[in-house]
Order: sequence, then C-alpha cells, then structure tokens
Amino acid sequence: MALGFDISLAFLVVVLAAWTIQVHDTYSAVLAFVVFGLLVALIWVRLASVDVALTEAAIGSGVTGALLLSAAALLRPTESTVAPPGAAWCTAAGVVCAIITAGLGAIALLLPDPAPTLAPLAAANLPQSGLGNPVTGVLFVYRALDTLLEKVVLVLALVGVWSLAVDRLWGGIPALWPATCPDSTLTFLAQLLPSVGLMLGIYLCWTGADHPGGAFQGGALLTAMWLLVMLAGVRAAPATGLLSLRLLLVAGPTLFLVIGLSGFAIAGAFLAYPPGYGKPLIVVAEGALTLSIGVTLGLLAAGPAERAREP
Amino acid sequence: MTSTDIFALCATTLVGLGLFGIITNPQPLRKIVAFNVIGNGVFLLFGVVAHRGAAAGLGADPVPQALVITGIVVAFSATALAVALLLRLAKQTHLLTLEADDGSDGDLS
Amino acid sequence: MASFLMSAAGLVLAMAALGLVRIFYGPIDADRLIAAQLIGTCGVAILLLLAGATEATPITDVALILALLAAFLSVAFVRGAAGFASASEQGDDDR
Amino acid sequence: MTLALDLLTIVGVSAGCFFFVAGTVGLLRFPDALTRMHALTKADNLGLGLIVLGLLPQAAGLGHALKLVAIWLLAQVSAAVASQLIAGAVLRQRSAIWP
Repeated sequence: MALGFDISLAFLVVVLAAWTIQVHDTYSAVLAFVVFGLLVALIWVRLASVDVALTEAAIGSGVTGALLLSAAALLRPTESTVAPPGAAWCTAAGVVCAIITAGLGAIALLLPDPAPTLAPLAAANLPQSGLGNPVTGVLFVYRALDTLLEKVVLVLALVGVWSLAVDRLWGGIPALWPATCPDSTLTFLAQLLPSVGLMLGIYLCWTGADHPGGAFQGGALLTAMWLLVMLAGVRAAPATGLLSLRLLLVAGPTLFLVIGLSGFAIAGAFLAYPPGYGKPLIVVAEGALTLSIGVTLGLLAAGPAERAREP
Repeated sequence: MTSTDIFALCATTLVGLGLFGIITNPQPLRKIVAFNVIGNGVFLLFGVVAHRGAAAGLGADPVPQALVITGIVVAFSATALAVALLLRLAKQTHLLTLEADDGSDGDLS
Repeated sequence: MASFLMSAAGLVLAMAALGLVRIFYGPIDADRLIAAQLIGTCGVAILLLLAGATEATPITDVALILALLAAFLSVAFVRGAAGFASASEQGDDDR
Repeated sequence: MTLALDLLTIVGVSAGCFFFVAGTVGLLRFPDALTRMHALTKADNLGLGLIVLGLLPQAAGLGHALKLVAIWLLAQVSAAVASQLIAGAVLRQRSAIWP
C-alpha cells in the first residue's frame, strides 16, 4: 500500500518537473514549480525527514515561489522576444541528459544500503546538549560552524542584491512589485494572517529544540508574513539604509558568534557550550537567528532599492 | 525495489530534467527555475542516503538532513541574487536574452 | 486503521493528480490558480492522513505550514496573473 | 469505545474522500473559471473538514486536536480569500477584453 503511494508520488513529481521544464509560458512554469515544491515536501515526509519537509514547504515552495512569481509577472512583456533553440540542439541535449540521468540512477541504486551513518553517534551524544531533536543538535552543536557561516552567506547574498541598486538610490526603498493595488479582501488577509503566522513562527522556533522545527522554518514563516503585509500595501517596504533594520540583520549572526567566542573562555573551544547551559544558549541563539533569517530572506525577496528615501 | 529506491530514481530524473532545461530554455528565468529543479533532485539524493542510514531509533541520519536544510536556504539566496541580477539586466537593456546583440554566441552566456 | 488511512491518502493523491490536468491545460491563468489551490488543499489532507497513518504527530506541523502559506501564495499568484497585471499596468498586452 | 471512535474515523474520512472526488470532478467538468471555483471553496473544504472531523478521535492529546481544527480554519480563510482575488482577476481580464 505504502509502496504504491510512493510510486505515484514520485511519478507525479517527475511529471510536474517535466512540465515545468517544457511549457512555453513562464508564469505557468513557475506556478507548476510551486506545486512541485509542495509534492517534494510530501516526499520528504515519506523519507522520514520532517525537519526538511518543513523547510521545503516554507522556503523551497513558499518564499521561492513568491519570488519567482513576481519576477515572472514583471518579465512577462519581454517573453516573446526570445527564440527557442533548434530541434537538433534539443535532441543532442536530451541524449546527453538521458545518459547523465541513467549514470546517476545506476550510482544511486548501487550505493550501499544501509548507508554509512552518523545517526547512532548523533543520538548517543544528544543528551549532553540537552536537546531532543537530533537535526537541531547537528545544526547547532556538531556542525555549528557550518550554520554560522551559512548566515554569513545569507548576509553576503543580500549585500550582492543591494549593490544592484543605482548609486543615487543606495539606502532607498525596494520597489516591491506592485506596490499599490488596494483591495479590501487583501487588506483583511494581511491584517488577519500575520498574527497567526507570527505565533506559528515562534512556536516552530521554540519547539525546534525537541521536535521537528527550528530557526530556519520559523524565520521563513516570518518572511512570508512580512512579504504578505508588504504585498497587500498595509505596510511599505523599509528603506534599506535604516540603522535599526541593519542591526536586526546582523543581530542573530553576531549573537551566535559571541556565544561561539565565549566558548573559548568557558568551555575551551570555539562554539563549545558549557555543560548544563547548552540548551538555554541554543534556544537564545535560535530566537535571535529566527528574527535575522526572517528579515534577511524578506529583504532578499524584496530586491534592491528602487525609490529614493524620503528626506 | 523499495520506496527509497523509487525516490532515488525520481531524484536522478529531476537532475537530468533540470539539466535539460538549463541547456534548452532560452529565457534566463526558466534557467533559474531549472536550476532549482536540479537543486531539489540533489537534495532528494541526500534524503535518500539519509533514509538508508536510519539507525538508533531515528527515521533518517540527521547529518545529511541538516546539510539539506542549510542547502535549501542557500539555494534560495542564490535564486534571489540571480533574479535581482536578471531584473536589473532587463531594466538596463529592455531585452530578455543572454545572447549578444549581433546574434553570435554571447560572452555573457 | 493505518492501512485504511494510507489508502485514503492514496485516493486524495490520485485526485491531486487529476487536478494537474487543469494546471496543464488551463485554459486561462485563473484556472491554473484554482487547480493549484485545490492541490494545496489535497496536500494538506494527505499530510493529515499520513500523520494519522504513521502516528508521527510532527507531520501535522507541515500541514499547518502548508495551510498558512496557501493563503500567502494565493496573493502572490493573483498578483502575477494576467487579469491583475492588466489592471495595474495599463497598456500591457496580455496573451 | 475504541470501536465506536474507529467507526467515526472511517465514516468521516470516507465522506471527506468522497467530497475530494466530487471537487476534482467539478474542477475538470465545470465550463469556466468562475464555476470551477465552487470545487475549491465548497467541495474540497468540506472534504478537508470531514477528514479533520474523522481524524479528531485519533488525535494524540488536546494540542494536536486544536492544531487539526486550526488547519481547517486556515484552509477556509485561504480558500475564501483566494477565490475572491481570483474572481476579481477574471472579471478584470474579461472587462479588458470586452470593455
């Protein structure tokens, strides 16, 4: 029974991906990509990785989908100017890709089963940190340096996006498309939903210590709610030059770094937690990171400044 | 053939399809979408390996899971950067192509 | 009970698959949006049924996120749809 | 007692599945976008509601049960708002073609 379900799910995902690749209209392709993300989240649930399913649903499908949809709508008028490649070229590319797929598939099937695993090690050392969720344990204890550097990558990407603004608009306001289209239904939704989303984001961040959830998932929900408020025109996008906004952006990584550096003094190594204080420190760092991730992802989706700041 | 094998094949097919899309779709935005399809395929391969490594009462190995979570977030930031570049390009040139103006192979592509 | 819930999930997945036909053949953007929302609802139902079948309650959180983001995405969808764009940007030629 | 609860689950989930089938048939068979909206707002939400009702007896604790109800309410809001916005877009597009 379960096998039949999994086969149909995998088949649907492949069909949707093929449709996304070959359809002519970009907007339809992006729409199909969002549904594709939803079904991929179902696959993650079937692979017993609920943490990843939460991330995929929130970021991979939700926030990425909103970003691509607005880009597709903006670029719609320019779409017909591009000629598709010839049939011979497509056939050659198809053959090459089929060979690569077959090779990868063979490798994936030949990989050792059961795979070499760190699960027993992670599970055995988890009680020392006081956490209950092994994935959060990996993210914030065993591989904390990766997580810290990833925050730096996020901030760097944001610097890259911001630097695309025209010089005289530096520090201005991102033009979140389209800024105005008053609609009472939309306003109602933008006033009702964020309170629910905020609560759910905090819940996910809080529950992440012991159950699936965490800073990324919570932060992505905050992003979605913030984007909703801005899209509905209830609140304008903030000026990228605001000091408070920039402080929020770096608050999470900085706090994490401070906790990591203090590990030298207290526990004898970078990003080491003193025994007994691991869980409270991680929850504090996660809270700050949730806020920073939410703000960073939202600003990434909002794009570079396109209007000057009011004096 | 177990469920995990099915998902492994699904993941590799996604990589192939996405690669095909990157090569054959002329519009840059479609290339970005195809890139995300490849990304999903690669992440799913990680998920398959994690699920095969289930042990110690955990449904899947937590280390690949954590890698994929960071991977999804980084993939989003790369997508956002690419989309911002693309929109700026479209604004600057009023065109939406990576080809050079004279129709020959562009050095941008 | 678990196998009953699993087969119910399979049935709802089949309905989602049929909904894909509407996404593929449109004919207009609005039809695709409706189909996408419908598949979203199907996805929520499938997750709830899977949570019941495998007795893994955290799966319910995934369903909660999907339900919340469905409303958010509907706004993003409609903002990009042909009817909305032509209203907000005059002179924009739709297909 | 368990038997009665299981029976409630089976009845609720089966009825929910029936409405999902009805919704999909509506989506495929109705003639235009505005009528197809019924499939989303009525049939599928009723189906989800019945499935939630059916799963409530199996819920692990009060918190889980509340989550289930919250999911259904969120789906309601989502469908209501989405259909309003989509209908508006359809009408605007029509008036753009036939002013």
